[in-house]
Amino acid sequence: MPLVLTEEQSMLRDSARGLISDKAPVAHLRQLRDSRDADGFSRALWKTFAEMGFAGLLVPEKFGGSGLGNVEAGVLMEEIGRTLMPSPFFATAVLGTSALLRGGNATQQSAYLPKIADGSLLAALAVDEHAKHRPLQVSLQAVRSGNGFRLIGTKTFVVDGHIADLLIVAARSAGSAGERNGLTLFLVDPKSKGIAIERTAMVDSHNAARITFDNVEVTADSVLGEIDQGADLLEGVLNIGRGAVASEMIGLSEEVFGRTVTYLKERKQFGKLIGEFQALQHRAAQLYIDIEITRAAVLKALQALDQDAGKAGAAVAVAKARAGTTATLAVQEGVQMHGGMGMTDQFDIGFFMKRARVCQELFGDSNYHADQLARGRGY
Amino acid sequence: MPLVLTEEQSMLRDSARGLISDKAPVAHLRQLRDSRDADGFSRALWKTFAEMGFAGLLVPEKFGGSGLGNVEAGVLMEEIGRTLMPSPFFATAVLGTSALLRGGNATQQSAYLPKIADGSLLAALAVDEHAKHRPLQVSLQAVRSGNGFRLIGTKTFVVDGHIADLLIVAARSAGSAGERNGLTLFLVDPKSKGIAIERTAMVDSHNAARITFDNVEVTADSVLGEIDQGADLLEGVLNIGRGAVASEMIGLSEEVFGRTVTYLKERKQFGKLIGEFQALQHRAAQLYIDIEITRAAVLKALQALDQDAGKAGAAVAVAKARAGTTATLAVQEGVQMHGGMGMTDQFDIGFFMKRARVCQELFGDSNYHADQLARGRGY
Amino acid sequence: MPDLDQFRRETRAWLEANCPPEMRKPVMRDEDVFWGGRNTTFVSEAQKVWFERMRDKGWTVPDWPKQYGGGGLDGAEAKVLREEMAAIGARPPLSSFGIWMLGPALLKYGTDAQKAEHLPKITAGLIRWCQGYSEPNAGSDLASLQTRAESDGDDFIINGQKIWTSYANYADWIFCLVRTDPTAKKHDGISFILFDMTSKGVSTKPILLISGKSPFCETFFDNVRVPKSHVVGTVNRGWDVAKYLLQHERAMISGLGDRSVGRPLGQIAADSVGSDAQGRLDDAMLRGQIAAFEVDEAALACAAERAIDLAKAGQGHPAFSSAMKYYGTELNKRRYEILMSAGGADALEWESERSKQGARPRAWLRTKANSIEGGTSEVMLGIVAKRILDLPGA
Amino acid sequence: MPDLDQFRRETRAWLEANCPPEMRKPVMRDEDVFWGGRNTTFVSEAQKVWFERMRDKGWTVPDWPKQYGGGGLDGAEAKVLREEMAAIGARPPLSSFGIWMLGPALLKYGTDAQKAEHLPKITAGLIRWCQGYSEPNAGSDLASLQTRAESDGDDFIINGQKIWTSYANYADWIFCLVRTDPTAKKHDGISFILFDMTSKGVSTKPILLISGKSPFCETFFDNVRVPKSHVVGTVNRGWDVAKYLLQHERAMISGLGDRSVGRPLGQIAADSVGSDAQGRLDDAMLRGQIAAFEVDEAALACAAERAIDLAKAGQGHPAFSSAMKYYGTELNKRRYEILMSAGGADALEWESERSKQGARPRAWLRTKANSIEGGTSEVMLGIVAKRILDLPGA
Repeated sequence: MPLVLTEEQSMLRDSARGLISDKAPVAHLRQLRDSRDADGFSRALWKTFAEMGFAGLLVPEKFGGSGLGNVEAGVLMEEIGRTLMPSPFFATAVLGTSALLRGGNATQQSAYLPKIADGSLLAALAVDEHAKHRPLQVSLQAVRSGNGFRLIGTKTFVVDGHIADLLIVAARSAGSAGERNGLTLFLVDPKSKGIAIERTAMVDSHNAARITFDNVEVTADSVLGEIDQGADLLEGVLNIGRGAVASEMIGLSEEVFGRTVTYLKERKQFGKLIGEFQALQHRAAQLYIDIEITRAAVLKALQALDQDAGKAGAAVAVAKARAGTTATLAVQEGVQMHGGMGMTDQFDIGFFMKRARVCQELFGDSNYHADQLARGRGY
Repeated sequence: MPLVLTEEQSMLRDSARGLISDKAPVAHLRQLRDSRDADGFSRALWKTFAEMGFAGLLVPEKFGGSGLGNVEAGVLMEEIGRTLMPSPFFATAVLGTSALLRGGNATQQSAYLPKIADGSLLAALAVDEHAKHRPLQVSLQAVRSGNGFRLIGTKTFVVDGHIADLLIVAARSAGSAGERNGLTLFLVDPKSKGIAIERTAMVDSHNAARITFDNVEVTADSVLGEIDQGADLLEGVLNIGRGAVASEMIGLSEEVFGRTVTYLKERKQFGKLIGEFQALQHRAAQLYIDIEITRAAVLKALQALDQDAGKAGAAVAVAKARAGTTATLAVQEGVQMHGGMGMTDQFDIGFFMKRARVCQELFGDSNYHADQLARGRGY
Repeated sequence: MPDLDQFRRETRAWLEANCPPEMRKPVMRDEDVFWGGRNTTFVSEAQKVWFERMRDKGWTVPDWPKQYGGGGLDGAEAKVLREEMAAIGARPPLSSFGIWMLGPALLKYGTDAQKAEHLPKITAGLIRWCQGYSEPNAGSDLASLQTRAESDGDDFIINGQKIWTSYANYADWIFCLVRTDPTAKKHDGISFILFDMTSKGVSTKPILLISGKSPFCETFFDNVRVPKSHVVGTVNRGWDVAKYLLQHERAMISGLGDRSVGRPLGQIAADSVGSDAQGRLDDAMLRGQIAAFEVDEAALACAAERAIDLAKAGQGHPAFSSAMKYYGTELNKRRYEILMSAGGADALEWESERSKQGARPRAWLRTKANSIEGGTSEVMLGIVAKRILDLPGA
Repeated sequence: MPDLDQFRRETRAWLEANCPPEMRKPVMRDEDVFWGGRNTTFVSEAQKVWFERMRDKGWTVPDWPKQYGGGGLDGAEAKVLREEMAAIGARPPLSSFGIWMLGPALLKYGTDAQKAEHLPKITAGLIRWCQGYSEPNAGSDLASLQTRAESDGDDFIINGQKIWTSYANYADWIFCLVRTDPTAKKHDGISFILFDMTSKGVSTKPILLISGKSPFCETFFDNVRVPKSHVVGTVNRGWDVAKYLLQHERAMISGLGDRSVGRPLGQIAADSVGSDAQGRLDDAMLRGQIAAFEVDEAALACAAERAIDLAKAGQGHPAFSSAMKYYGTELNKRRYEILMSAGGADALEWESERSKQGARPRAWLRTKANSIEGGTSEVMLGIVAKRILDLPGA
């Protein structure tokens, strides 16, 4: 498959870019932050997303969705990355949909997927429990209780956790932290008794929550996929999420880079445009090359996910690792080349730096994914 | 103690520089290489070194030496690094002397130290057995045999191994590879039965050998230090050696850098001196800063060795790690900035690149010493 | 050096007896730093006691002359005092741009009257100073500044705008670069002048940074009247003073990393990442990055020590502070990138009590200014290329 | 694409049937590369058979027109052939600067007569070419070249010196940049001309490199007479041809890393460094460096694939080959630094049988030229800054 967008994908990009740059420029995030918005995103805009078929982008047509794939989701994420738009797209349209599609039975799929597609249901995936992303370290307990389970433990860094209508929770039903066997995913109503959700204000002003499960009762029907055998399902969903985050970082990197190059062509010091200074030219060229190479790796990963998500692990690791280092470099150079102005809250560039940090951490940072690649290659 | 050379040390530097730049410029190494010299160094020059008190620099005055310290040895090594002079100074005057001083009994010291000081005895320290430097991994066996031992095994990367009159061999008399306990150092006559010495031609045209010990009989008198308790002695001698190699790398780095800056001021391309290009200016400035910082770390380590070699481990690790990365950067930038000419054998710059690679590897590379620092700091 | 040994023993004993235990803990919050000034208050009795005892000994600025309230120590003694303070973790009793920047410039360029007027108030923490250097269009290219001072009898009338004035909203006085001859060439025609921030026509506006804090201000001068006697050095030769002062600023900024003494980074990281069976950090990649960082950090500390010793020996290069400023600030940025990586998701929280109101990410974002303020990294490299390496056209 | 699937099946079957087992092993020695030319010999029967079979199929250059001995494959088919050859590890049957560089330039700028004369001899491996571009004072600044060609009736008389002429001592013909109008501006007045290396007045002198090998020569022209009909493109417009050809050269050099396919670097390292109980490389720092490298290497392979696809889709930027050349060569240098580190003391041996006559350190040293030859990394970054980013004054 050629490593370029098809005509349809390019059209999707253009329409998404039109909508997002119009309705949700960086000022949109700034406004939500400054007003301390309770939701942290715009419900009206999410409705528009649903109407345009974006909320159900990955949902099959029979459930009222657009039936598109990970490359198209990546196109959307990239545009989201350009303006840092806070949106349930990642947690609901990408993670929630993928989890249900890959692990859900017919009942579960028909109960939730149409609602995701029409924008009426928001989802959140709860995996991490510690500072660093280590999915096999899950130790939130799922204790058998009658026909169902009781969930006991705490999740952190749950994107959209405080606005979700449906929680997808990775729990340990057997084995111990670190083991592949014994993981189970559960569909949980966030209003269940025993659940306490604390929204955590994050450096990037995007949504995240810490959720405590105090003997939360769930039925056997709420199991997503196979009991104790959830590791593969979880890994598949995480890889899809990693591809999406990598796409967001590409959009973010390109936008920061574009703004920086523009600034290099405008700002004068020592009687010259600062873009005339060769040292900055070379650094800008290096960053451009870095972004282009990462873009190729990300597109490769998205195509691999569409082809066979089970075999896409290495391509995803490469993409997420590269996207993390590229975005970090892009925002560092962006702030430095903007000089003092780049340090002010009034300039948008700091928002990109903050978001890049969170994206780097989300579902494994560059170190994590380089390590995964090494393990996969047997060294 | 101020981190600057004393007046005496500066005078020592000046006299060493005078001698070495006069008698052993890079052309000296080139000539030895091209003539495939059997010794790989100049015995005449070593005699001069002895006459000037350099061979016995670390040897106490009562044994006919100069009674100086590691800072002074570093001064010499730095000058050696500037011209890449092949010399027994490192293996004999630094390693051999230090091993005898720190581990030798009165008989051993008076047998060997005067000969080292007068230039009539050359020594070599045999430690490594594998591709990477891992001193505790020593597994050359010292099997008890009557009152003495039999040595069985192979050593590699023995600097000056093929010209030495005295081998100092690290062997395992107890325990197994990796253990601290059970190491013993032996003084061995290279002409002993069962020893096979293969000179290995190295990338840097300096001396090294691979030595096989096939049931070599040694007496109990040949033990240097305590039986089984040689790890501390070995580590102390290695640290002194590391400080010396770091000094050589500083001299090498400064020399390459100096030659490169000179070239930047001479070579024209695009109608300008290439030193006018800002991108090269910034890289040159970064390299200058890197060298200066490393120089301070190396001097600190040498002073620490003189103060209390047993406590100098961390300072030495920092110095050797930094010297390795600095020299690597210096030779890489040197070749790149010299363009095609830097790639030719006719230009000296390649000799520096080759020697830097060997120094990086000698007694632990930058990775090894960063790892040591981390272990020492408990993480 | 028996005298120095005795000085060390006495100093150690005095510090032990006089430094309150609370003042031996690392500074964790902005309020823990005592800046002095007209409107200052102490946050604790311990802070007050420690400051007053050190002030009375002249040790707010140990190496300034005693006649100005300094300690009159020589370089070796001052080093001993620093070492002994570090040994017990004693906090600096007073932080002050008067000490770090203006003071050295006044000692070199000020008149006797200026020294007598200003230095004692600095050592005693009575007046808090700020620095009026950068302007919106004069950042890296500082010498293109436009704030003008027009002669009016014995006074100058100052109009213009400064930016990045540290804590201007808390400062009592400002040392300021102004253009006194608009017809002169760029670096000429600039003067270095002092005035009271309560002067009519001075106003400040804090700048909100990406860290969510406002340590800097925009500062506006609208017909501010200042006596000509407040010029330091020669009128129109203020650039000399400015350059001299910038070297001190750079030396100070390069030492930023030293402030956060305490546990090695690798041990801090172990708190969040955990350790493996051999006691090594349970993230081998991160461990490697930390170890490489600590090698460089240790080497930088050696270089800082050596820079002082070289200067004492008369072998220092005057532009070397630019080299140290470059390396120190880049290293400090790297330190905080590693801290953020080590902290993972926990280090992304911005407001919670748990995260001490996002102390770590805010500090991380603050470090991004290190390589901009006081001369950008690019300017520092240019200075090294030109003044030390003598590269053509640099 | 059912046709392409069929083509793949047929290709696989043909390769399986026709590629000798010896030709499916990685190239380990210089002699294993077959360069063709008048004086060439095959080092093995397998090499000969493989070359002849591929030549007869037109697959020494699969995507050139059949009339010139090429395979006439379209882009998609050529990609399939590459993939299927890679799948069995098949060696290239013929390596040639005629294929990589001159051919594309001739196809675009050559006359029908020139194509008919030269291309079939390239595809059939009959003539080995070398490139006369750089001169001692025209390295990065190639357009300042001074070798002159003076008109003499129907001929040019060529005088001057070239440097870095790859394998000039083995080459049959040269494609060469010469100055045909010394009065024109720098980039004008240059012509691109072809001539036989056995012409009277041509001499070569190998340059000994730091790797101890001599893949390059100095090449001297002393009144060499060349018919004017040997100019490719327009006289005095040779810079256009040169630039076009350089793009191909850069694209080729950027792919250098691909040649050393086979085991991941981490596994190679494990040979000398060993593995721990969990199967991880027993040098955590080195392992981290290798993993980071392999991430970048995998990403570069994606970018190379995408560059071809973008070009096919008409979306490629003509200067992008400079970006790839920069990154590919820097990465290849990094690869060999890691290989040297992994090899430790073993990789320092220069002559022994054990070390295959120092194969690794010699290859390592050779890579240092990657970022110089075909346009330095600095020149590549300048091209990106100017032509892609449109930065002022670049």
